[in-house]
Amino acid sequence: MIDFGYKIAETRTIDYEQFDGRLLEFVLENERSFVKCLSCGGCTATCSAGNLIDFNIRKINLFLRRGSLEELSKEIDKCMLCGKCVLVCPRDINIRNVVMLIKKGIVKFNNEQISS
Amino acid sequence: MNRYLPELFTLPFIIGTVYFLILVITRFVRWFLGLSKIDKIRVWKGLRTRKTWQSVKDSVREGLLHRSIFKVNPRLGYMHMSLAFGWFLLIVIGHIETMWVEGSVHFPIYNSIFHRYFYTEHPSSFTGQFFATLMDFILLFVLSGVFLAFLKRFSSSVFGMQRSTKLKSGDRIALISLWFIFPLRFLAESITAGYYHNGGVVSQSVGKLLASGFDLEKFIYPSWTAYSLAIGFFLIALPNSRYMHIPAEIFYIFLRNYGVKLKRRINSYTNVQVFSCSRCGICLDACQMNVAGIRTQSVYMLKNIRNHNLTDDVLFNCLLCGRCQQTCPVGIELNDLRITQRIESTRQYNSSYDYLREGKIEKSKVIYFAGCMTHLTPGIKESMKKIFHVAGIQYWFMDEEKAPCCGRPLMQAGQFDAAEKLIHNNRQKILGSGADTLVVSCPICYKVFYEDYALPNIKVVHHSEFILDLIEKGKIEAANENKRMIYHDPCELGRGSNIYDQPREVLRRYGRLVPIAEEKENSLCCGGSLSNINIPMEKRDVIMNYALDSYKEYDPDMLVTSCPLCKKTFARGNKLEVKDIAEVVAENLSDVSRHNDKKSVHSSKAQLV
Amino acid sequence: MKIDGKRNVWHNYQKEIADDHFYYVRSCIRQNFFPGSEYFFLRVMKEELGKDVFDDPKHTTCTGIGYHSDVVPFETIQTVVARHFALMKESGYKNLAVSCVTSFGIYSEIVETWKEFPEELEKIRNLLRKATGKEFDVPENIAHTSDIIYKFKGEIAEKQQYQLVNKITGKPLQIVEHIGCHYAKMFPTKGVGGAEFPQVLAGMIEEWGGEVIDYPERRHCCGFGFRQYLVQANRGYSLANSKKKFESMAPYQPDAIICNCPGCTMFMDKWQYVLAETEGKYYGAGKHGIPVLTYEELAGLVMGYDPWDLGLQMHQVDSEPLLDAIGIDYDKNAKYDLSKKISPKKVLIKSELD
Amino acid sequence: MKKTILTVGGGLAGIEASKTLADMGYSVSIIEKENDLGGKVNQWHQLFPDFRESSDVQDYIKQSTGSKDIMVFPGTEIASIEKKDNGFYVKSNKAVAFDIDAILLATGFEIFAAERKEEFGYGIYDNVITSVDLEQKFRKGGQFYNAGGKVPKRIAFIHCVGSRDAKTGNHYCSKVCCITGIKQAIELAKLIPGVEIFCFYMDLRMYGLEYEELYKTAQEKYGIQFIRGRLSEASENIDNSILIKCEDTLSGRPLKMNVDLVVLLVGMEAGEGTQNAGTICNVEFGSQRFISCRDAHLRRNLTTRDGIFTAGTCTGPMSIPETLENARSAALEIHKYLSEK
Repeated sequence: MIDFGYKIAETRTIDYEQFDGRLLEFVLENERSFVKCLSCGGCTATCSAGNLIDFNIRKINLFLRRGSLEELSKEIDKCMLCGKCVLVCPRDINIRNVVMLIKKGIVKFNNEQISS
Repeated sequence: MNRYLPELFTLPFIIGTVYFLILVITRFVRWFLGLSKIDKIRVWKGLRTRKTWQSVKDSVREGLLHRSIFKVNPRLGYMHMSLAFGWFLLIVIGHIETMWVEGSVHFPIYNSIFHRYFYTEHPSSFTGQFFATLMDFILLFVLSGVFLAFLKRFSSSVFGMQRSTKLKSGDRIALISLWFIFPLRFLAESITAGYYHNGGVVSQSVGKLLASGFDLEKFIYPSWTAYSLAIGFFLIALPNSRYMHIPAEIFYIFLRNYGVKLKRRINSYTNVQVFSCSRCGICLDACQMNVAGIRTQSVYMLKNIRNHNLTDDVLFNCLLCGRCQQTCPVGIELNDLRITQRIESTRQYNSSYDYLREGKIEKSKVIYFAGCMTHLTPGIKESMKKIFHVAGIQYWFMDEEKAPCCGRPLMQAGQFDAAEKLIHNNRQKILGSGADTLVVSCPICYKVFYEDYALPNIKVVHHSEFILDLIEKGKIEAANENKRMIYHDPCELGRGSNIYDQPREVLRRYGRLVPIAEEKENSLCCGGSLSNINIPMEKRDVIMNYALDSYKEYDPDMLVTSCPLCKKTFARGNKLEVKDIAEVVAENLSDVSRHNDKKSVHSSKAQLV
Repeated sequence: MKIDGKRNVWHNYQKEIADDHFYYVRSCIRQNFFPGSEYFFLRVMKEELGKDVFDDPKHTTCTGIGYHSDVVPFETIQTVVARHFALMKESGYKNLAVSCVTSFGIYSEIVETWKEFPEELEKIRNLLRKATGKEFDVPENIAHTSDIIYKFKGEIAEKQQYQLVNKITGKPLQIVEHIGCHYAKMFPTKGVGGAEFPQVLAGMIEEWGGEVIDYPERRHCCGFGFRQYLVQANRGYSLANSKKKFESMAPYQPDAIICNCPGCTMFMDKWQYVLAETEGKYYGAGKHGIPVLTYEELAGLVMGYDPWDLGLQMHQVDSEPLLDAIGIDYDKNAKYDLSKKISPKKVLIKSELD
Repeated sequence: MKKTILTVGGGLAGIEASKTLADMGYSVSIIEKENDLGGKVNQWHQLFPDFRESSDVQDYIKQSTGSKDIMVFPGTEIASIEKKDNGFYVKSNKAVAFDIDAILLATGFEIFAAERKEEFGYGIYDNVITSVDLEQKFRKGGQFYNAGGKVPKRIAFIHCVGSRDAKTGNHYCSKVCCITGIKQAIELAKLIPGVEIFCFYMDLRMYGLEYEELYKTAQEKYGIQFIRGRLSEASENIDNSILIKCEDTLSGRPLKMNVDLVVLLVGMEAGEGTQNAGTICNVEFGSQRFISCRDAHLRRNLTTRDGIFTAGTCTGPMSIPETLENARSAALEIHKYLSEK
């Protein structure tokens, strides 16, 4: 292999064919209400953590739906579970359960990966 | 026949007893050894104090007489008492009778258990007659309990209960053998009485009746064998059945009285509590989630823990309103047990609040912490500002712009380590302000502030307490509107923090407080509780509507609460006017303060440090 | 794929291409890297088709690469282009034949700008006058050299010696065409067949017996991107773009890639080498790449020109697999023989043999 | 003598207005350029938001034309118009002319020709179809296959094709496509168990009652997913499936996905029929080529010319109920005009 002094750039494109849907499936199986998200951003606007730092439930939904697990696990840790989001959600999504399930799913799939 | 050698038929009983004793004692020992060092010392030191005597008293009261169940449900209480206390009497008085007959205390235990089989002479003396008849009536007393238990199994409505607990196989063996023990004893005693013309009034007359139809001699031995078998089966099944709750509860009473405490992890004390559950089902009826068709009540959770099949769906689907704990006859710490389980279940979950900064700290004697939820009910926030202003109190509105959550929602979800990080951040700010009073509007925050924050020399008060204090000190004036008000006790403030009277004291000055059945310890949950992670919103609505409909029956002019979450939840129901206590107070304040001269100024401007 | 649907689209984008008397402007990249293409174009136009093409030694680069790399301002490039138009006027030509897609884009962009903003045209007239004292007219017809080959594809077919057919299987060769972003993406009406389903190369390939591969990343840029290539730190982006195309076309097992634009030809060709060297990835059969040719080289091959006269030895990826597939008779050893003289067309040799 | 009205166009609007006028005692002639009455509704399968069969509406229309006061002239178009006394003299392309008191233009809309969005490959890629094609597939019934004879596993709906798009010259919203897409997505989800359906949208405009609920049902019950992003280009893969590219605008990243079928939700355009009839009648058109209303709020059915009225989608996109209401209101406007004359 020759070093030409540059490396091929990684794509930013979300390739849906490479999508790892396990966590999404796990979350939706246990908290179906999350499919109703409209991406309105109400949760983020009221979010206690979101007012202190870039933290965004809508983005979490997207990470989950596009299979970006690494970003997701970094992001989800910021939630304080205060529950304001649940009170403002126009679609009555049980967001706190979504957060707990994502945390659970991350532990579950990480453990599975380690054991396999 | 050497009467000191056991008859063959007593063997099931003997084996059962020995097996039972070995198992139960082993379990007690293991539970004791499983306690933390401090707890062991507590027990050791407590042994020779009045606590032991108290425990014995409590054991009799709860283990035999079932006083707590009596209080909640007399019929159910009678059932438990007749079985437990009746059986206890049968053993004790049977033993006394045997001692009297023997004139000695040295005889094998089975002699007293199977007394009528071994002592067949007709009791000639009055004392003999008395014992026989007394034993007959005690047996009848027990049988009445068996009958009730039988009824309850097939129709719990007899007890005015909505539902009964479900059984697994170990329970079924124990239950069936328990049902059979006393009828079989009665049968054996009647047959024996019929044949030997002995026994008490009841058994003798039944025996005579039987003697007219059967050759009783053939049945004596089999009937006593059957009785012995029933006891044997019961005792063997007991440690692996729900009836383990009987010894466990007694052990629990002792430990509790010695001051053993639940930790934030599963240990033998949690096990003792789990095994102490008698599955009476009282918690089922106390739980409001019934109306939403949810079956995750404490009794099920405890059963799942014992069977090692507790799922997160059951564990997290609970409002932690504390209504079950309030009514539990055994006094199991159901909320804390559930939280302990949640801690275990979420132990591997990660959290990171590196982004928390110390932020702005203001010097002030009084801190106001509105809480996350209060920011969604600005009416409360504004009312508090007005009250502070009129009362002329300088304060620092700690979370006016942004502040981390108090940490309690995380704790309710079992994530204590995560909560600790938030607590640390808030605590630094509170201590840094040099305040002596922390006023909190949200009962959820309130509880964590006084329980877990370790704020020395700082008085944590809920705004209802604070307002009462202001009124009593004459800093603000109340104005009675003579409206019919219902006060809704927030779970975290009422059952959670024992603050029932202060808000009522305040409200009495503003209107007529309608007394209702569902108040104080019996208060309802609004359904909005943050502790329930699983429940879907539409089921929360069912619970909320159930509470609102109950209140509507009293036809109040308004519903007053002192929790932003309760207010927000009830407002969604749109059936009654809902106000926070602070709003009721603030609405009746004229903005021109009597303390005008003091010039109350919001400290964030005046005393910026 | 519904070919009729494609034909409908093509039908909507047919441009007017002059018939004769072209003022020819050269391509910087082509004349350096694929000189055979230029040689072929001029030779065929003049000798085989008998057209008048003026290859003016006085013209310069269009400065398009500098312009797209932000080193040449718009006024400057407009003036350079205006000078070319002035030279064209001086030599009496009205039809411009542009041999580079970048230049073609530049000429189109500038002429369109002048249409939309006449004041800009006046400004440039003044600038050119001040700088050189020259006057110019806007060309009557601007065609890319591929447009011209497309126009005469039938005439070329008449002189065809080889069909674009696999000699062994008898099946049409599977060919990827790449027209280059600046050919029609800026002004779809200025390209034959438009921007979405361009016909210019597809028309040649089909006319000469091959089949066009319509692969998913057909529209994608080759990766040149000017700044992306010229700044070394950005070269990874350039490479990634080409790779995306190769990955997408590989399942169709193309026999060759035909490019419209000299820059694209270069990057499609050379990046295959870089990908092989850095990632060990080969997109052709065995340890071969996919041969990359200009349309003139392809035309030359089907007309029977010697591959080495067409300059195929200048390519990074060996063209031999394609030559073998077509069944072209060529001298393997002459590939790098510098003493070799340009040979007459095979057809002549054949006729001599006859 | 009965006053007479000429209705141009025998679609929903024309027929409903004519029926209402006939009921009020007028004599109505309907000319329709096609051989069948009913217009576009004949092509639909089920109607949003309640999945009612479109044949219900067709039956209703058929019954409406039974009145003796309605004369129908199929295969007829208007050729010229002259003012005559208080009314008009209208010649048609056939050997029939009309002496009438008022004209009602109910020339309807045309479906956007999806070929015009070249980059979507309609008419070129086998598995790119329009919502209208899909309705026809539904009407045929039976097992659902794509062009490759495969039961689709993943389907993409593309919203706003030919609407809200300066590139096609149509700046307006066609109103009904969003809800049509959701209706069709649900129909497909019912038809193909386990199918993955994605809707690519710019905005979702659920303007009608029950529409938002249907949107929610689509998400909740049928798992239909919505990606905010406009299709940039579609290409065909070697296996006939379609590679689509868009930006997932909410995550701000490009997204590509292979689907077995692409459904383009095509919008409404003022068609040639409306252009011709309107031009012959010399009425004014709006910037989007629909016929202008005299007053967009108060006189929706009046054109800029006295005696010439409009009903239905020749003035802009409408749903079926809106069309019917608009037609009835046109009948009242005509009645008012003729009674005052």
